Amino acid sequence: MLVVEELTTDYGAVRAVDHVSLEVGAGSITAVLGANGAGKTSLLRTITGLVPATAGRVRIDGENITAMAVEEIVRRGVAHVPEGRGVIVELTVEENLRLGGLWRRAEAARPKEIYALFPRLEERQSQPASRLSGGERQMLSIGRALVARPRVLLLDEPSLGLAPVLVAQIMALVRRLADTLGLAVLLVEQNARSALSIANRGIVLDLGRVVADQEPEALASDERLRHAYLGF
Amino acid sequence: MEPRELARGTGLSVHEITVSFAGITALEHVSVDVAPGEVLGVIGPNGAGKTTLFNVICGFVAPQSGALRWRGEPLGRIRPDRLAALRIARTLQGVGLFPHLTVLENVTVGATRFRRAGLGSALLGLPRSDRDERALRERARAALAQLGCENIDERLPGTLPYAVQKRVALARALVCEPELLLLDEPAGGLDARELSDLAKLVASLGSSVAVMLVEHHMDFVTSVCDRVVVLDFGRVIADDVPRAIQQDPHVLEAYLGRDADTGDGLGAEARATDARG
Amino acid sequence: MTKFIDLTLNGVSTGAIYAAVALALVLIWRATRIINFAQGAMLMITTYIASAVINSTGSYWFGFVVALLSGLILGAVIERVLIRRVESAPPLNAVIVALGLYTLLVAVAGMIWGNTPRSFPAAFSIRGYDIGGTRVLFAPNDSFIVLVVIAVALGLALLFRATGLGLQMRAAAFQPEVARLLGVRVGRMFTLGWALAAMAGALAGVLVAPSIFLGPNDFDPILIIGFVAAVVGGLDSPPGAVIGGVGLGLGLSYVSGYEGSALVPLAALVILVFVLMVRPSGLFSSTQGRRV
Amino acid sequence: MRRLGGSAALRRSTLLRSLGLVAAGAVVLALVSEGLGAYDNLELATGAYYFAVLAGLTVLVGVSGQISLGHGGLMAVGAYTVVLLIGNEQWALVPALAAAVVVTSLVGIPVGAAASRLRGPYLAGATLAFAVGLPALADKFPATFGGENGLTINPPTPPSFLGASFELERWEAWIACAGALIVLFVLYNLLHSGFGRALRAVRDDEIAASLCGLRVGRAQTLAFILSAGCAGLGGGLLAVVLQLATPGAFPLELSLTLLTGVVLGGLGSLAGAIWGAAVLVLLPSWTNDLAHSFSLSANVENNLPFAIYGLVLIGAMLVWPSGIQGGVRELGGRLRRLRAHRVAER
Repeated sequence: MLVVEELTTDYGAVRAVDHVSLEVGAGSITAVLGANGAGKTSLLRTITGLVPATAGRVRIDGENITAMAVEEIVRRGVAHVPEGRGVIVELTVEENLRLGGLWRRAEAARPKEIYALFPRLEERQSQPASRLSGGERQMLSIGRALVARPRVLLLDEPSLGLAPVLVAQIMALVRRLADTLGLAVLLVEQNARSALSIANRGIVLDLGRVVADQEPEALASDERLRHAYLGF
Repeated sequence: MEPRELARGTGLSVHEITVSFAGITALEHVSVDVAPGEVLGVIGPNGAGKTTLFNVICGFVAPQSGALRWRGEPLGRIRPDRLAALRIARTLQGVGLFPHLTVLENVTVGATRFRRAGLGSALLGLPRSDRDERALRERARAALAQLGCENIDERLPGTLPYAVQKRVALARALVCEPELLLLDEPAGGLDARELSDLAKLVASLGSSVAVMLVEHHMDFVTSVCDRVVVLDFGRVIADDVPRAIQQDPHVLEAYLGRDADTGDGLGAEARATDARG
Repeated sequence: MTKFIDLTLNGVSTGAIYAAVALALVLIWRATRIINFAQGAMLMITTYIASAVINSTGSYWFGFVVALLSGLILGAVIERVLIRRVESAPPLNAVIVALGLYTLLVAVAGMIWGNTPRSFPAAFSIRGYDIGGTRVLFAPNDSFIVLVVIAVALGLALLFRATGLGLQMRAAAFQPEVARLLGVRVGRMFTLGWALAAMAGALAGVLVAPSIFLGPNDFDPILIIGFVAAVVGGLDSPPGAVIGGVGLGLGLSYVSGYEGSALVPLAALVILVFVLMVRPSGLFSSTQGRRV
Repeated sequence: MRRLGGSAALRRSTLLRSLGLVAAGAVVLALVSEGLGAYDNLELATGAYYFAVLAGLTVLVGVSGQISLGHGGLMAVGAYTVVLLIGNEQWALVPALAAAVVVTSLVGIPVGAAASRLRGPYLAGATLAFAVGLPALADKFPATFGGENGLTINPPTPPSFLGASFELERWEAWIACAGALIVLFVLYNLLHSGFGRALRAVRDDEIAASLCGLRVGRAQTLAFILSAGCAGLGGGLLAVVLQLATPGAFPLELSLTLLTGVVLGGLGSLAGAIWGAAVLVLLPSWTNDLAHSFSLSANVENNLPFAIYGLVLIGAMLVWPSGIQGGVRELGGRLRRLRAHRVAER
């Protein structure tokens, strides 16, 4: 589904992503872990075209999307939930949701379908998103990403600033989405333990390079990796 | 229970605070005390009122009822810009540094309460103003050194790693020599190594500083806090030492999640590691 | 009493024009967070174009349509060619570019059409209605002005509130990057915002031209009041622009009628300061202060 | 050793630096003025009073982060104060200019206090209305302010010790330059003090600034008052140089031109204000000369200067997004890197 080959990104003289290769298949979750500044967010931003790649390729179902404009990449079925959630606080909850699927026109999911996943949002559908709590905003931004019925979901630190009970719920939901909708999920997380608990594969980045690419169990049992990068 | 008795006289005492916005109650009869030398964690689900509590203490939000006492004196109408003089400092969620000021300038702004020279001597460039400036900069350098942030005086915050920015923000709060330090999600966005550094730092603050921190990172809260207050729907549902909090059924229900105790193999294993360490 | 009625009616029709100008400014503010100081010069150009078309074809309505279309094109071209290059620069840069554009367009108009003002025809009669034997200061053409502005305001409200296109335009203005991640073609939304705004401006130009004379600088006072109206109403709010425009039209009509036209600018200042002291972001703005 | 001690003292003392800057400026300006004819000395005087206004405005807009489209109105306050005091009350030049600063600063208090509640375009709108509304007072009270025609005063007389042949225009340039240097002195000190830093902190993040103990509204109001005082001095100098104050001398265009000057020169720096003043003085006469060097029809010839002016504004903003001073700084940086590169290659 999503194939990243030797992707490299530079910010001026700084190399943020350094020849990263990975694959995420339909219905599977790949967790991207690593310390701050390891290049996790840059990797996602390069995949969606927010930052230009210096070298390498990104392909969706075989189609090379590397040099495309963000809007075009999104229209190939990639949904990116950015760090800090990117809820547009001036719009209402329902408007945020509708916005997610406008380019899909009739094929977009109805808000009702999203409310079925997140009943909390339905109660607040006509309120401006600025009134939502952090957890509700996270639900809204994930829900909004699903409206366009994407095939690839990129999640940037969904657990940031959330209560443990919510983190567990969100992780469980992501797993369920991958299983039921066949989404290919690339999950960037600081919270390695939660991320690995739902992932099919774990990748550890350091200074933009892949230093480990293994099954979650193997990663979690590697004393050296855990100590150096994962923090548990 | 000992620290709570102490708090009455010397630390911060929040008494029966109620806040509502547009008919929605954000805090309901909330009482919290924190004593010098104590590290108090405030946890709770998103939207439980933790940040509102901070905003009440800082004067950004006026409570409908209730009272605050600080060092034994009642705090009347609080103005944010007078907190530093009362020796109360707060860090903001994220970083909250001034993006176009250098690191040294950022921290020097935090030392504003030590400024003695007036506008007149600044406009005339009098030596008095220069001396004052040098003194403030010395304080700022000392605060940066205390946090291990040397040789970045002239850098802009945006050019530094996130964790270093958070340290600078902490230095800016500490430079006014606070007796109450309010930390809003200090661990947010930090990785494992940075977290353990931060924990050491908080532990080293000493017996004269009361610390109140809002945080979601439970491992961090458990390791640095002497006591934890749990808010849910604007009410205090628990107030106890961390170990007791983790077993409190209400807290498990509202915040930690029931699964936290059983969990899958991975989580259980991780907790076992924590216990060993 | 007749004077009061006359002033009220006059206030409504001039207020409708202020509202149209304010709508143009609000549209651009909503689309790209820029105050378009070139708006006055843009609508001056389109009105000159209309004048040229009317003179050569003899058809008012043909000129009217051409004005609107040329506004649409002018707005889109200006956004594509100039504004796009300063969108990521500090906000004041766009202000200066707009001021430069204003100077340039005024000069170009002077070069082509000369600096001597000329008259511009009205769509309908400008002889006031005869009500019970007295002639009031409100003519069929004023009815036309008010109706057109109401129609445009309603159309825009509908566009923004009820259509996906309007939603995309708002999202692009508030958070361009997030909007792009949701598949919104942000660049097109900006262009469209400028095009629509310039069209609303062009409309205001042809509506107001009969009651003033058409010259390179003759629209400036209306632009200033239109800007004040937009600020009074709250720059994010099209209904606010209309209410601000009509309110200001009425207020200034009374001041001008009872106290003399010299005090009009001062009165505008007083009204603005009064409103902003009570509501610092205008009457109908929904944006709120930063959360801690 | 002595030189080292001297530079250390310079580094430590803001006063020494600002006085040195003023002394150097005075010498340069006196020499320049000596070499100029009457017309060019008037241009120099114009540049000097523009600098006084632009320097205050650049502190307001670039350092404290507020915007003003009303500084032309504040200049009018200073100009009318000077003309009324000199013309009606027979005040001497210096006290009249000082009074212009005081009166304009006083006007700046309520305006600044109101401004500190407003942000961005709302502040722009309010100050714009101020610039448009204020001149109407001159029409409302023609007995005091002379209505449309305004008021006039006699030209200042050069003191006798300068010699009988000392030109009036040169004397006017000296007066205006003296005013500009005072502004330079005060604002240089301000920008290098803790107060300057406080203004930048407030501009960057009001909430964080208040938590650091800064009174946000008061800092913003003070910045406004200071820049109003500078505008008042600039307006007063304008009245002295032109010997008149009329509503027509302070149209909205003036306020917009001032804003253009600070942005084009480079926001937030006094050097930028110098560039800005130079542009405001030189650009119109250059465009005029250029336009009149072709033989064109009257319509085109009369409007061409404005067309060029507009094009230059647009072009400059596209080429130097951070103003001329920003461009100069970038160029300096590039040269330094180039030199370092050469040294490294050797």
